[in-house]
Amino acid sequence: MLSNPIFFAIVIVIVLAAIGLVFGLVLAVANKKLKVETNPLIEEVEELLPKGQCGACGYAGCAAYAEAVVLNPDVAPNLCVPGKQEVADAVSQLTGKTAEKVEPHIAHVRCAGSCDKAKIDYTYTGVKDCGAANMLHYGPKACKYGCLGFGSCVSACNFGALSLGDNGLPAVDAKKCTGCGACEKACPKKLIKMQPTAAHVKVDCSSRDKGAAAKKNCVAACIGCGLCAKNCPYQAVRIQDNLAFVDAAICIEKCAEATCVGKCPTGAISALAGFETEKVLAKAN
Amino acid sequence: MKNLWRIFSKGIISENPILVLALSLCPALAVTSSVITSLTMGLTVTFVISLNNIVVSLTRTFVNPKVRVPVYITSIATIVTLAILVLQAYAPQLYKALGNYLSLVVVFAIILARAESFASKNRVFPSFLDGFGMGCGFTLAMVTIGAIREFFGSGSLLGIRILGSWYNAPLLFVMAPGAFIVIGYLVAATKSLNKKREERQKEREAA
Amino acid sequence: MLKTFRGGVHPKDYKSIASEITVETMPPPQRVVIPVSQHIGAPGVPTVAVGDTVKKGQLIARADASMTSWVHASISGKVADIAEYPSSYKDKSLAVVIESDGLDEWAPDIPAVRDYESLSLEELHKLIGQAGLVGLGGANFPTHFKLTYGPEKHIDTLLINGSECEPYLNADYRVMMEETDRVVLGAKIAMKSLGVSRCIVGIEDNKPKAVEAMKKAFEGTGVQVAALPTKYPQGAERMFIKVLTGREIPEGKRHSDIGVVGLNVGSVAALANAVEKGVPLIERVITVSGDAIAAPKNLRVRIGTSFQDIVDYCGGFSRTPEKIINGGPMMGYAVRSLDIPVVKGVAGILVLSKDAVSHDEESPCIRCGKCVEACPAGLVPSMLSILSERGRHEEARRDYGLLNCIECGSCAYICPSKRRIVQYIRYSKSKNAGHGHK
Amino acid sequence: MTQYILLFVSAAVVNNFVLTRFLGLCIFFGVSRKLNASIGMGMAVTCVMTLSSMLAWLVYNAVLVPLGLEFLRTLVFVLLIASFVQFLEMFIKKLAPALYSMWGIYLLLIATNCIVLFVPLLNADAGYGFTLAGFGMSAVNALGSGVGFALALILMSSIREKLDYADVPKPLQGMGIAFVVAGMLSLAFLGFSGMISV
Amino acid sequence: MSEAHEARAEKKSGILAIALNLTVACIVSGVILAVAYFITHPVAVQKQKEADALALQTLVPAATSFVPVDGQDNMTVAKNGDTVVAYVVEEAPRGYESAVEMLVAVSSDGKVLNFSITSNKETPGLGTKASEPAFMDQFIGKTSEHLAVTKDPANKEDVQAITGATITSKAVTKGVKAAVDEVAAYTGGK
Amino acid sequence: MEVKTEEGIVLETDGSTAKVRAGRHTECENCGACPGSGASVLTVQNTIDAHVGQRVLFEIRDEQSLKGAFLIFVLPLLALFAGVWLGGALFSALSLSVPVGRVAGGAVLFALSALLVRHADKKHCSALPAIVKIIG
Amino acid sequence: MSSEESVLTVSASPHIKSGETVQKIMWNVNLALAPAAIFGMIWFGLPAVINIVVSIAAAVLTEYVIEKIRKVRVTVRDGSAFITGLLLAMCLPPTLPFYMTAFGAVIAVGVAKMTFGGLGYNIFNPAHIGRAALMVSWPALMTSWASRLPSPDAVTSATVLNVAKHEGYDAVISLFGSHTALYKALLLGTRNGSIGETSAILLLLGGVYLIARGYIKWQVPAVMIGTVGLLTWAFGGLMPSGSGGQLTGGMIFGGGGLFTGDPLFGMLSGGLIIGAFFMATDMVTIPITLKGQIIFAAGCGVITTLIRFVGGYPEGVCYSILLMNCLTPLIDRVTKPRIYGTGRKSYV
Ligand SMILES: Cc1cc2nc3c(=O)[nH]c(=O)nc-3n(C[C@H](O)[C@H](O)[C@H](O)COP(=O)(O)O)c2cc1C
Ligand SMILES: Cc1cc2nc3c(=O)[nH]c(=O)nc-3n(C[C@H](O)[C@H](O)[C@H](O)COP(=O)(O)O)c2cc1C
Ligand SMILES: Cc1cc2nc3c(=O)[nH]c(=O)nc-3n(C[C@H](O)[C@H](O)[C@H](O)COP(=O)(O)O)c2cc1C
Ligand SMILES: Cc1cc2nc3c(=O)[nH]c(=O)nc-3n(C[C@H](O)[C@H](O)[C@H](O)CO)c2cc1C
Ligand code: SF4
Ligand code: SF4
Ligand code: SF4
Ligand code: SF4
Ligand code: FES
Repeated sequence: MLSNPIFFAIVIVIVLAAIGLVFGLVLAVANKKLKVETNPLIEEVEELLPKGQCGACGYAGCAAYAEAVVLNPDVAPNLCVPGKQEVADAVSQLTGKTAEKVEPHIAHVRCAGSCDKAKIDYTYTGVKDCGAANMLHYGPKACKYGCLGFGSCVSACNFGALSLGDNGLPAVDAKKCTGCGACEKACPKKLIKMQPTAAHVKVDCSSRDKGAAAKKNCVAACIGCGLCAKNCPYQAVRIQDNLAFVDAAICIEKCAEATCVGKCPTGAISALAGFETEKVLAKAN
Repeated sequence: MKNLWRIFSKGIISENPILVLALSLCPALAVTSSVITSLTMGLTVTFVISLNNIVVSLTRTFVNPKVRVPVYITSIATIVTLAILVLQAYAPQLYKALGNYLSLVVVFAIILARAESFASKNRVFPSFLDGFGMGCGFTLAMVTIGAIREFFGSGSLLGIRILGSWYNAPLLFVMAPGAFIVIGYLVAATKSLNKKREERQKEREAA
Repeated sequence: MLKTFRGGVHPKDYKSIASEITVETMPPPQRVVIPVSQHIGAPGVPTVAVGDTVKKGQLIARADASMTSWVHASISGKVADIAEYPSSYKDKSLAVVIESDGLDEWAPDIPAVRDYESLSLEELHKLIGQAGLVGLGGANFPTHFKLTYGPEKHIDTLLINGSECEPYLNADYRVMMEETDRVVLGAKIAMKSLGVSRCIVGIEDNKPKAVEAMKKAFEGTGVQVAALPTKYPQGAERMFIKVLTGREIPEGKRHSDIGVVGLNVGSVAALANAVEKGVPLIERVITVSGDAIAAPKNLRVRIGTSFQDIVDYCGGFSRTPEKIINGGPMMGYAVRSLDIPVVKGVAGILVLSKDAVSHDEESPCIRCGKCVEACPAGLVPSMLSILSERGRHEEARRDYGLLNCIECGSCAYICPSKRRIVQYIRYSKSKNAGHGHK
Repeated sequence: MTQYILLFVSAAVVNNFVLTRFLGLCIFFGVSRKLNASIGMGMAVTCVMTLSSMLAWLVYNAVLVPLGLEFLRTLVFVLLIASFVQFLEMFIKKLAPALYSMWGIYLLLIATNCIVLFVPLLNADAGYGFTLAGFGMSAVNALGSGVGFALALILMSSIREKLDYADVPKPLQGMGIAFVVAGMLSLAFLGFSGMISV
Repeated sequence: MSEAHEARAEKKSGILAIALNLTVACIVSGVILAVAYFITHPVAVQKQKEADALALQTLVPAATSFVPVDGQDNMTVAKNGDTVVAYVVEEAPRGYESAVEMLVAVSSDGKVLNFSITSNKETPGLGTKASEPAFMDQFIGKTSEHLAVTKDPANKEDVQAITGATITSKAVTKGVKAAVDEVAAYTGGK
Repeated sequence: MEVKTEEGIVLETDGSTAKVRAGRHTECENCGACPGSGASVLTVQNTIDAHVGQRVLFEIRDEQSLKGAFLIFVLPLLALFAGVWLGGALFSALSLSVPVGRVAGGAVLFALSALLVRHADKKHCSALPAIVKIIG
Repeated sequence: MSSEESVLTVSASPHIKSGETVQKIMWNVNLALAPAAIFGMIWFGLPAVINIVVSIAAAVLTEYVIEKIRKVRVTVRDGSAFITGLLLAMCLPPTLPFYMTAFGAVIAVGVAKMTFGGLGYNIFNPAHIGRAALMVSWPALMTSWASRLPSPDAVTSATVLNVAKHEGYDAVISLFGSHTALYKALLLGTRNGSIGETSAILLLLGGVYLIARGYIKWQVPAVMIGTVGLLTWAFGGLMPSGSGGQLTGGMIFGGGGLFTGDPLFGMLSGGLIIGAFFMATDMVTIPITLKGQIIFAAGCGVITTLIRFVGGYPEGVCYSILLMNCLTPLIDRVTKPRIYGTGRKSYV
């Protein structure tokens, strides 16, 4: 009976149609009862994000931020630091929010106490982790504010922007650093800080010890003498707890000569590489 | 143009379905003990995924989103059955070697995933390219695995003895454990390859 | 034989270096640096000012919170400075510096000898509270707090800890041998203060002479003297109590919650002095030992004497010291300089050359299980160290009992891979700060 | 009875689905990172596999075979399974909403997975007839396969949890090492080879 | 991209409409498959027949026709004209992994003429050696009594086991022996 | 008992419960099998009044949930097999039709187990994951 | 200079450590294996010597090369790769071609150990992974043995267990002449088998040394061997020889019926002794608590016996240990120690 081709074809079609109908019904009912429609915007936003999963936005990962920024009207669209302005703009556009400006940042290690400059108080043998070493009398360096050099920050960076130099201090690769701040959180001394990439000068020290003590502990220390502050025509430098702080905003806005740099007796304040070459030299010429 | 190339090429290395996404692994292990079966399976999948992407892309405006998935499954299953019928008729030996694993093509996550995430949102030609690229990546991975396993495990390629009779082949490679281990190292190799590529690309962008 | 506790290790004890040397009283130093806080709990506030003249035994810092302990001048002289000074535990702490006037005079308010039995409970508690007693066993817990539990705690047993399980140290041993009567008297006072009739003195059986001496001294008092199997950390309160009473201190609780109070023998002796003679805690017995000290000694030293003075008194170094340890080798702290004072909790100073300390590099855990076997707290130290290494501190606390570690060091001692387990654990604990026991 | 037991052991251990037949690997590698999740997943797979095989057996033997439409089985099975799983989901949601909220998600994951499709195909190939015994064999085969899958999944995840602490070379971390471990599991399971040949 | 989203979001439909959507898909699929089946099925059947015939022919080259034996559904008679050249018997003894499917050609006087293994899942390089001439040739001409496996190299009468694959050797030998015995029973019974 | 804390985003609120999307399902991120991304939406207790779009931490009790998985996936299956066996044995002892007994036994026990699951679920309601903290 | 000298060392407590080191443990295990290995070399001659040397060299070299490539500390001096190489060779037939042995050693160290990060991280016993890989790769050669049986003209070049499995217990007895002769051969090692597994007495000697030094727990070998003995005695008499029920030649372990098996034969033959003392005790791959280890050992015993009774292989020690290795993390989970002062258990 089934050898009749036409008949056979009809059987096939009928069987499949029946099956399709039955399953279609089940599925349709299920669909009504089960599905949670998700907002397709979320995926689109996620596509935009750089997928660094660094957590700079304060969320568990890029996907979490995408979700939050779409669903929650209070979440700002410019939280993704690695994404810079472009991403912020794109996200604002998609979500219909207005983006504040994103100031690009870069990590700055506020310590120049390399092996040859900083005094060592004791020999440390133990777990090679800054946090753990910090618990034993704040680590082997005489300066208790200085970098311990075990590189906890290096392992915290998701972008491979940090490396431990031969001098025992971490070096930031400006090309790779996104300013996400993960290293800042990892450092037990809190001596890494995020700085606007446009900043001109930086203080390479975190010591709050009094001048004499600081100098005894490390020849590269900021001794809080205030020469830089006195010599800054724009009042951008301020001394607090025996340590110089530079207000990057004032510098960026006003300064083109960085007089402070030359005045520091210990060299604790220095110009950023780019600045030195382009601006100072331009001025000199 | 560049865009189209990107759509096609991502499936080959950077999003290789087997070695990177780790999807549709079963055939990657089960039928790769020789190059010829790997190739057949690879081509079948390429055929199915390309055709299905076309079908999905063509029908994307008619299909109710609520039955999207079942309809795609129906489409895939139809194409697979077609492929099976053809193989059965014209290459019964190969069909026998691939066995039920051919039927499993229906549930390969990669096919459904491409339909869902690409073809259902894009025009026909890009969809075809996407599917074709993924298929090529799949085939490439399959053939690589098959070649390694066949070469070391039997001393031959495509059934042709390459290594002389002095080669006392370790069966490990053609057996299940060897398959897993070979793929494990291939996955690692692809990963470091991809990483190097990415880094190079980043450097180029930075420069 | 008593049933022993789970775990523990048997390090070589090195006691013979100094155990049979009788306690020598070190002359009062020229200058003492007395931290105002030598106990856990809120720090005391100085009651003297720079330039004041003080006498031995005079109160120089106090605080009235229940968990704090008063601090007294240990020599007579002039207050030279009140400022932050390096200390042995913390980086720096507030201390009163006294320059000696060479007279070593007692403060006038030190009363004459008293009979403790005639004192009412309130009087007794008041006396104890003012004597600046801090546990000499190392935990720096204010003793008066332990001795003044109210009846709601249902304290039924007093345990006196003479185990001294740390290698090298003999301070408690010497006290038991030389101040036997003080210990007996102190025990009686403590029993009265607590209102208990059951008291057990536990001593490790590697000190048979002390066991003998104490047994004899306590004869007829109803106080038992028990020889405990020698095993580190026998002296740790939790283990000590478990062995002697069979009770376990539940997680997050203290000994008092199971009706037991434990006191170190030295603390008991000091208690006797404080109540009977009215002298506050201004000196203690310490052991100075190790292979790099010229003359190992057991010394009675004033609180606030610097490590440097003590080392000098013992003839300086006989060879280059590699590590100087405040306390025993298992739980003591390596110091970064000798410019720190002896405080109430310092039981010994060890001067060790590089031959005496471990140097091995750490290597990955080989899962040998020795640490698990050794851990008296029932933890899996290998996992704690690995989790800490991987930054998974939260997990260590939640699933692996991190906070139950007593930091005894048995695990790190026994580990063939020389893993620095205790340091890892401490680091994890610091990362879990703020998470007390649930 | 004996043949059921042998079939069960064979499917679960000797010819373990994952380790010797390479099935369900996507889930095997995807969901074996945490032990608890994989135990739940193992149970879900076992349940879905057994029930859907029973259904597939019915449809195959009652509809497809009599009509000579065996070649449609792939299409029919896959639709059958997909909709059955959907139905199951609804059913569980109605029956036990709290439990559904905890474990419901796993069901969808399984719906289109090759291991669930393979068992009905295998049963069809084995030609267990349209009899109660045939039904029994199909069901036991599916049950054994599910248990075997769960077993492999549980072993794998307990090992992978441990691997979190190992110093695996960077490129091998994640999927790479998971494959190598699977290879060794499979090597170990060869110990059962030749024990039962079904 | 987003226009597609909108299009989909707009489509609100009842249960029946959704179900119909799938039904239509199934019907289309059914039509396609029906057509494909009609084209390919005869080819497949044809190929299968040819393959079967080829297998028989290779096994018994001398035969010109093969006739199924009534009542003995695993047996075929190979004839050259009218003379019976051989009986070909299908066997499937259990090997190391699973059944080893084979065809055995037996002469009417109960001697093994030839055999072939049509399908097996034995271990490559071990069990699969059973389909190599070195092993197969041993069987030719053997009668039922010498169809036993030996591991003794001195024993020239019986079948030498494949090293490392005794189980497969035994299975194959058992299959051949069963075929010979069946043929004997069949011819003897006639 | 193990308590595991997970992070998620509130999608919908409904009285004292809320639908929360758990962090990108790490358990199955590699598998493309699950269609769409609505798969890991959980219903949780919302006693602290979290709003849509907020990120929350919620606690899942692991062991409890394994028991739950057993209840819904394994128990009915076991009941089914046991029912088939018992039904067969019972009917053959009563010299009734064994196949009928098997089918009936399976059906009956399966239904019973479903009831049991339903009952157990009530208890589990309190074991619904609970939002413990709003974090943004 | 003098100021340099006065810098003290600071580290966390404890400041003293036990004298035990990984190196010492590992080399002592090598030492304990030495007698049996040397016996093997003498008894089987040159091929055995070559295999042992090649295996050790390949194992150590593999570790060295991989560590060099990864630029991590070279740890070959710790002796663990040496153990792996030695143990692997000791579990191989003496006649195995040396390049196969090298292949096995490379898999053992390269795949089973270094892939996981080296000593301490591997999940499976490397030597056994090596052996199992060889077993699948060249099963024929891995199951053919030198003719060192008491009657050299007995053609079956097989181990006693092989003979028992295929031809039955009685065939074994008749091969050796008497029960006493059999036991003597099993104890002394004057029989056929893998290079290092034959001499029970020398292996026991090494094992006792390790127990005395505290490197292994006596409970592990005792439970594993005991389980095999018990099961062999109880059920050995019910297990027909021949594989897949195709051959008959009496029972594998003698007797006929419950409680008639020959436990001594079961305990002394095959690789049980070496496995129980040296491989089921590899701390890296077994549970960490004693309770866990006892469960592990019992499991090994059960699986060994099961494979011997009904498996495709005559010997099951290697696979039983690998299979239990799979379970180690789970066993660890259920044998957690109780935390002092709580009812809770810490995870493992
Ligand atoms: C690991 C460890 C070892 C200890 N060893 C001793 C000891 O040997 N002797 C002792 O008196 N206290 C020892 N202690 C301190 C006791 O736990 C407890 O604090 C002390 O006995 C209480 O007495 P106290 O307050 O009078 O010092 C140890 C503590 C720990 C954690
Ligand atoms: C991975 C593996 C696959 C095997 N495959 C087969 C096989 O296909 N056929 C077979 O007879 N024996 C096979 N064996 C070997 C059997 O287990 C058994 O040892 C062998 O049949 C005994 O033969 P012999 O006595 O010649 O050594 C295999 C062994 C292993 C390890
Ligand atoms: C070939 C060979 C090499 C050895 N290499 C070392 C080594 O590098 N380090 C080591 O500690 N022991 C090594 N040993 C072992 C030691 O000589 C000694 O036996 C071991 O440390 C045990 O010492 P103990 O018995 O005093 O504990 C080696 C032994 C042999 C046979
Ligand atoms: C008691 C003991 C037994 C060992 N047994 C083995 C073994 O069976 N196989 C092996 O490869 N290594 C063994 N080793 C060495 C080492 O632990 C092993 O290589 C690690 O598994 C590698 O990480 C053993 C070591 C010791 C201390
Ligand atoms: S900057 Fe901070 S984290 Fe980095 S090495 Fe220095 S102390 Fe460590
Ligand atoms: S260096 Fe610090 S701020 Fe820069 S990317 Fe790395 S972790 Fe982020
Ligand atoms: S230090 Fe802590 S973990 Fe180590 S043995 Fe002591 S209690 Fe256990
Ligand atoms: S003692 Fe050391 S090596 Fe042994 S298990 Fe503990 S941490 Fe690991
Ligand atoms: S589970 Fe088999 S292909 Fe994905």
